[in-house]
Amino acid sequence: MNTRSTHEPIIQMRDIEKHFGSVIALAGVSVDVFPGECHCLLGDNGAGKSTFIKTMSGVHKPTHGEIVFEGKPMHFDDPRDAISAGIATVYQDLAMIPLMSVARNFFMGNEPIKRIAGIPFYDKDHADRVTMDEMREMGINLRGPDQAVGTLSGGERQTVAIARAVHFGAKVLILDEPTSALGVRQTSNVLATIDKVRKQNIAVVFITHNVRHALAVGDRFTVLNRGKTLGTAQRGQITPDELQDLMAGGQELAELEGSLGGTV
Amino acid sequence: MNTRSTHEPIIQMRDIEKHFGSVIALAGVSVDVFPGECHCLLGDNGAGKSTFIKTMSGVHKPTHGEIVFEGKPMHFDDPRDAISAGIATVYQDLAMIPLMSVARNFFMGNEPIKRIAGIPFYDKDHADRVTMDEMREMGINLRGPDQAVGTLSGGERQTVAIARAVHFGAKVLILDEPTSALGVRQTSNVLATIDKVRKQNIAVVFITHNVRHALAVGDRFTVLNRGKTLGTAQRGQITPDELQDLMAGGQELAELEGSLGGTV
Amino acid sequence: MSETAQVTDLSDERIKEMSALRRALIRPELGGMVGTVAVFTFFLLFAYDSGMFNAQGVLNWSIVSAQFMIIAVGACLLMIAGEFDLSVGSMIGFAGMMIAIFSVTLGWPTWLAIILSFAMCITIGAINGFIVIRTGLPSFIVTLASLFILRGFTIYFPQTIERKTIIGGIRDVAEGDWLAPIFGGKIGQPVFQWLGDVGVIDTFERGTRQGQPVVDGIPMLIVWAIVLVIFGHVLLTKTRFGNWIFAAGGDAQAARYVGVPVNRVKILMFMFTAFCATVFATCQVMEFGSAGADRGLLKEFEAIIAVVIGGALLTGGYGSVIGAALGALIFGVVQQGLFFAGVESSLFRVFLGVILLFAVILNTYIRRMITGER
Amino acid sequence: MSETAQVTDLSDERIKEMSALRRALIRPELGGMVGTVAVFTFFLLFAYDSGMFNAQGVLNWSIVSAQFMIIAVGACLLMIAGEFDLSVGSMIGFAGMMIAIFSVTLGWPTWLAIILSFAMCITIGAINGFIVIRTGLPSFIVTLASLFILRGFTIYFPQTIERKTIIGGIRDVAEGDWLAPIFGGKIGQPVFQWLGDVGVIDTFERGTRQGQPVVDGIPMLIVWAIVLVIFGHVLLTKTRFGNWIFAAGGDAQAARYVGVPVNRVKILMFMFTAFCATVFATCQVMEFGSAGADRGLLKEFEAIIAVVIGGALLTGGYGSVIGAALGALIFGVVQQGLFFAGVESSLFRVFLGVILLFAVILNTYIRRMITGER
Amino acid sequence: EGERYVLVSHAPDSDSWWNTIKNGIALAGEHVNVEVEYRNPPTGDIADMARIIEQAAASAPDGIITTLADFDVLKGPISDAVDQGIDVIIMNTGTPEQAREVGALMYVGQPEYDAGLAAGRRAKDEGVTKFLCVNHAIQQPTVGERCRGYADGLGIDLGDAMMDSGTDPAEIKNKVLAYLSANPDVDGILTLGPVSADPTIAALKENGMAGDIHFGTFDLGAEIVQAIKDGIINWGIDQQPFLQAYLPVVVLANYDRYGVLPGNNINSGPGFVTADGLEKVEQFAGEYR
Ligand SMILES: Nc1ncnc2c1ncn2[C@@H]1O[C@H](COP(=O)(O)OP(=O)(O)OP(=O)(O)O)[C@@H](O)[C@H]1O
Ligand SMILES: Nc1ncnc2c1ncn2[C@@H]1O[C@H](COP(=O)(O)OP(=O)(O)OP(=O)(O)O)[C@@H](O)[C@H]1O
Ligand SMILES: [Mg+2]
Ligand SMILES: [Mg+2]
Repeated sequence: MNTRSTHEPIIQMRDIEKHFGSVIALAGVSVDVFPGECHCLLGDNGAGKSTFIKTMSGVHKPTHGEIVFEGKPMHFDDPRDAISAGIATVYQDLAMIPLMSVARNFFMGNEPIKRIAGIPFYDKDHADRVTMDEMREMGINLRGPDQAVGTLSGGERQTVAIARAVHFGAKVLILDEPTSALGVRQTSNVLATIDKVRKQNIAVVFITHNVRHALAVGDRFTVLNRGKTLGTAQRGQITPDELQDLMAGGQELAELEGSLGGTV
Repeated sequence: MNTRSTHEPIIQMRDIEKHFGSVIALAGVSVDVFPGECHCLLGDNGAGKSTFIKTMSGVHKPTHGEIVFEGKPMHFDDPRDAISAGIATVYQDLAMIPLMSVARNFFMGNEPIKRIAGIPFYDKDHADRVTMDEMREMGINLRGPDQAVGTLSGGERQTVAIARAVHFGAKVLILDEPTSALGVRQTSNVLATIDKVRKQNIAVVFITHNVRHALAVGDRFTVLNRGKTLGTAQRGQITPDELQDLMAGGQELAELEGSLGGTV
Repeated sequence: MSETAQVTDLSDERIKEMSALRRALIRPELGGMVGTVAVFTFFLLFAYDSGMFNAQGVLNWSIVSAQFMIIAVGACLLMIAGEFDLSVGSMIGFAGMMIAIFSVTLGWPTWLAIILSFAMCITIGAINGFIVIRTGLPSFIVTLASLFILRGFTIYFPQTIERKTIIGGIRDVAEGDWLAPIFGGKIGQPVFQWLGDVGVIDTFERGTRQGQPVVDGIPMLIVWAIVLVIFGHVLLTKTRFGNWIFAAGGDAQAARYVGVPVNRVKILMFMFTAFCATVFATCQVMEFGSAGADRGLLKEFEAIIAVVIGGALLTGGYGSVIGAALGALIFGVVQQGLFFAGVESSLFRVFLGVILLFAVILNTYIRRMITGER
Repeated sequence: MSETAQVTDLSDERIKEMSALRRALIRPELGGMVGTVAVFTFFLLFAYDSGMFNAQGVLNWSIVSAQFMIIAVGACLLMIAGEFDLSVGSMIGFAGMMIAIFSVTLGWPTWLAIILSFAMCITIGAINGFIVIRTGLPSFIVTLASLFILRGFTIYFPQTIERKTIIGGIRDVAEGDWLAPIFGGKIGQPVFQWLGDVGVIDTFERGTRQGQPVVDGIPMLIVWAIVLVIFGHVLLTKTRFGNWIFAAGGDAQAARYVGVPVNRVKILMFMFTAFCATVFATCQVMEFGSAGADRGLLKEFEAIIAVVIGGALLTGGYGSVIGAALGALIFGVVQQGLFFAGVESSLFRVFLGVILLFAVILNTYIRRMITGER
Repeated sequence: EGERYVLVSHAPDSDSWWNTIKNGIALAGEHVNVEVEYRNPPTGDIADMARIIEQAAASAPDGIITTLADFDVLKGPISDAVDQGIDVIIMNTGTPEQAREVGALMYVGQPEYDAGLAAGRRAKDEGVTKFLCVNHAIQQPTVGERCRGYADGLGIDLGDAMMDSGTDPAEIKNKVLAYLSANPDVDGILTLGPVSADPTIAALKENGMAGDIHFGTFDLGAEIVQAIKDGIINWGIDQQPFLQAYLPVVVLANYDRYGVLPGNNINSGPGFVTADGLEKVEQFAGEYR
């Protein structure tokens, strides 16, 4: 798998800084992401993971630093730009609109168009058909394409969101803590999906708190801490415990391990 | 630790059923909780964990079944009843009110009273002092008791919520997925807190998806599946893998392990 | 994979299946439909021979309903997009007054006056939207402010310029204008003449128009209402932009993240609402020939009520233009029908309140069934 | 543990420290205070010698502000509890009319009429609250329905019973009643007589009351306003119940889970709002001796505006009674001050809209600084 | 026997002056044994009123009695009704000429502007030089005409003398107080009906100008009558709404039954009610006066 890293990186984040008023959320972070690899972004709460990927996907403009996409410097003014460049993102909670149907959610922002008398209409038949197919492929059997997303479980929603991103030909798929609210079965489902996506030569950026989830699918691991990167490690170059230590900062964990039996 | 289980259970849930309209969320679940033990409730999304603990804490009335608290059958009409009986609950997301100050949140529903001319006033000094002390004890250094909860991080909020429950002399402390959104450091914090609380002979009911978190602090483990219990295991009687299997249902996981390297 | 699929299947088994009939019935418009049927049944029983259902009577409540529909379409789309506009009523007064001032006081051609008023009002709508978007304030507050500001100017301008709060004579200056008939004219006169001749419709018995049918055409107001309802319905359900409207109201942040231009959608909807209000005002001014400072009072509430009776969710993300149109129809029929039925007019408000309450309760129930909301 | 504490300390280092002065200044009422200062500065500059700031002038705008304050206190607490009430205006009309019907038409003692009206209105408030709680509908819709229903009855009752919509003569029947002066009387007459005698206050120079001071007492209306503001402020900030009000509005579900009786809090706040509206109505009826069906029109908006100018959050969970009182003061001073300053009176609405807009923007900024909201 | 007449007014629901009208038609209906109905636009929107006239015409009554609050707006619907064979009488607002133009049988009422003009002329004779007109219905164009007429009668410019007072009595009272204190040279007040007159009386009592300042008002009510008696109000202009309601019904009934019709319009006002001979007025103020 590591052979992929020898390719040209699809996206390079160079020395990204992001300030919110007086809060310094990112203090110079550089990360390269390669096609076909799953790049895990780890770090504690407030480390700046979400902020980092939001600059990557055009939600935030970096205060300082450069984004190079497929070799060319890019300036994303809003998420649409990033999406049309091929960067799809599944956000922490805000993936779906509960009151809307699955099909409409699936195609939200990328609605298929059918021209009747030159007027562009929403192609409902196509949208419904594609949605049903894609969902079945992901293992979700909908009652119908008109079923509201509000009736799906959390894992099902994450799966829909990932399926959507892949379907629209993303070259980079960013997932912000897709597994944090999920049960074992649904987590496996999401991890398996990531694995599948990666094999289609798509770059995956996977944010998680869970070292084991990261190790299950990750090719490379970047740990963020308080707005700075602690470096990137290749798969196989790092043990779970080292990664855990890197995320938490050593001593403290040792202290806890004593009383809790080392199984955190 | 297991010796504690020989005591009388502080709360017995007997054959609890709960229906929401046509949805059967719980189909007869029985669980005993003993003082001073950490009872872990595990299960997949939608298994009914939240519903189960909500019947325990008076939010839902069971459709069928009995709750025996300290040997006497109880009927909780609303959360106030359960709280005054000594059952404190920290809910999945809804622990705190962001716009209110930490001190007011801490004492919400249990405001200290100071009588001036017979009129009961909110004792702000006392509330502020206690809050600052308790927070310092938990390792959270507030800017002041008037700091809004909205400015705290997720882990800090969970900690405040737990501290609050313990402070008000809960006999049973219920935690619904307190660690799911937390980073390693904050997770350790919460687990350490659970450990501390348990040692004060308080019964802790700890809901989680994460087998490792459960094993770190749990004394007994109950797995829910599709509204039914799959039985309760003592600490030491079950390995992590068995527990994982129990939660997910065996075959499927095996299938995934092949491709993902067994680290889920 | 089949394994997982099976699991999800099981998951559905925990929920009772819905019959096909029930599923076909349960649509956002259901509440509006039920209400419409109920209202018509009621008045057919209690006001059948009062003239409510002769040609003239039908035209009467149709016009009133059409008026409500015009503003309800705008309010509905805006509400689905997650905002609402309390300044609709003031905008109606303002637009009419501007047309009057431009065309009568300043003596400009009517078409220019109309176009300028449209431009001004749509701009004001855009400003409303822009302030809402930029400050993040609730639209309730922002448009409440414009309610007062616009009404203030609507009284101030004519009073300073003309020393009265009503400006008449617009019909005279609009004589021969090419744009005015699109708002104030009628269509279908030959058909109605024929209907009158064969006796289906009563004819005038005396005066200059003796022999002509009492209803001599369909006012453009009704045409505008129908056109706007169809446009709104198609836009909402059949286009990409319609999907964006739902998305913007359902969860603006989520929509923004997948690339929906939420700000643009919301501002456009504010502009469309202003457009609808201006259509209303222009039709009124062209039909009646005068603009008054009190025009449009409380129309913002009437629009919101019609939309809510029609099944839209006040907080956005859910609703239907057809439903809103039915809500407007119910509103208009009840308002005029009570007159036909001879009910004391002050009780109209009581009826309105009660209908509103029942309609939203029914709609909430229907919506929960559709969306599986809890 | 010390380790963890240090970590949190570090976390705070990522945020700039606030100076003590700045922290002391930043309170929910700040916007209201700034506004009050601005408004008074403005009028001191432009209307100083118009009589706005002599005894009579001060009383003048104080009474108007006091009226707004009475309803603003209720609206403020209700808004903080997460709901709002559009039926306040109709409730004012209804309460006054009930007092008139009971005391004049039915001839019951005035105290009984007042008490009965209070009981009825508070019950209606409770019903509003109950419907909101039970159906989960937005209070906007529910109270919009009661706005119409109450206004309808306020017109219908007197019209059917008395054949008129203004019922007068209440002052005569209230003569000698023990309860009426608590709403319609004045206090402090001796003090003002003395102030007049020593020349601090002007005395009448002509007419029937020559020699009496131009201001001869403080109307009970102002006393009620002050009492209600103090009561509301103490209740909100100094009692357990006040904490529950914040909690209910901040996040009803979270509050419910920790045992706050959210439903009771909300219903009580609806009842308190109704109480305030009835106080307003009773004072008005007792002062003017008549009840009209159009009383209280648009007062619901004015209450909401005062509260919002005062810094409360429309969506609940945040606000201050002192702020609302300042908002009412600003509202009253601007309204009256424009007359003193000789500004065309129809421009008042324009000013109101502009002030509202600026006030909320300022308040939003202040709130973000206080709560660290993003 | 049993003819049906509909009276359509332009007043919002709560306008108390129209109670006299309602009572007037009700009494006339009893007297001549016809069915009478009263209709009005709930918010006073004249465009809505046009719809109500159309609605009334659709219900095919024997006659319609209506105001001409805005000639432009109402011309169409009224002449349609006339052409349809419904007899129409114009009451209250409008002018005899306009009534003729829409084809009405006759006009019963008091043209607003003319009434204001008469009031202004009389006030001028009584020494008014600068005035305040308290308008509680600024958004309703018709009543404002009274202020314009009054100003023209006085021969001075209306300027900012017309006050947008709103309908809240305390606000009206205090606005009047504020205006008078900011403009001490005002020596005449005109109020446009009980809604603005009652609080203005209270205001004048409070600032001691009661009886001192010239005070005229339109329309009567219990408080106004009392104030005329007390010498606070110089005169009230009584347009005798009772007649405006009662007479058209009687005229229509007799026209329908016997084909008789008065040869002229009836000016029910302006009549100036002063302190002399107030008992009847006092007894029935607000109900039949
Ligand atoms: N819009 C914003 N305005 C101000 N501060 C912000 C904003 N967004 C994020 N921050 C701050 O930036 C820092 C990094 O936040 P971020 O959400 O990126 O962390 P994270 O690593 O995603 O944490 P988590 O694991 O909890 O999701 C935090 O201190 C946060 O408070
Ligand atoms: N108020 C409700 N009305 C209807 N159905 C409900 C309600 N609350 C829960 N359910 C249903 O009951 C089932 C159990 O839900 P519950 O929230 O208890 O699961 P959980 O084990 O807590 O899941 P998670 O791990 O995702 O929190 C689900 O199918 C859910 O859809
Ligand atoms: Mg994050
Ligand atoms: Mg749960």
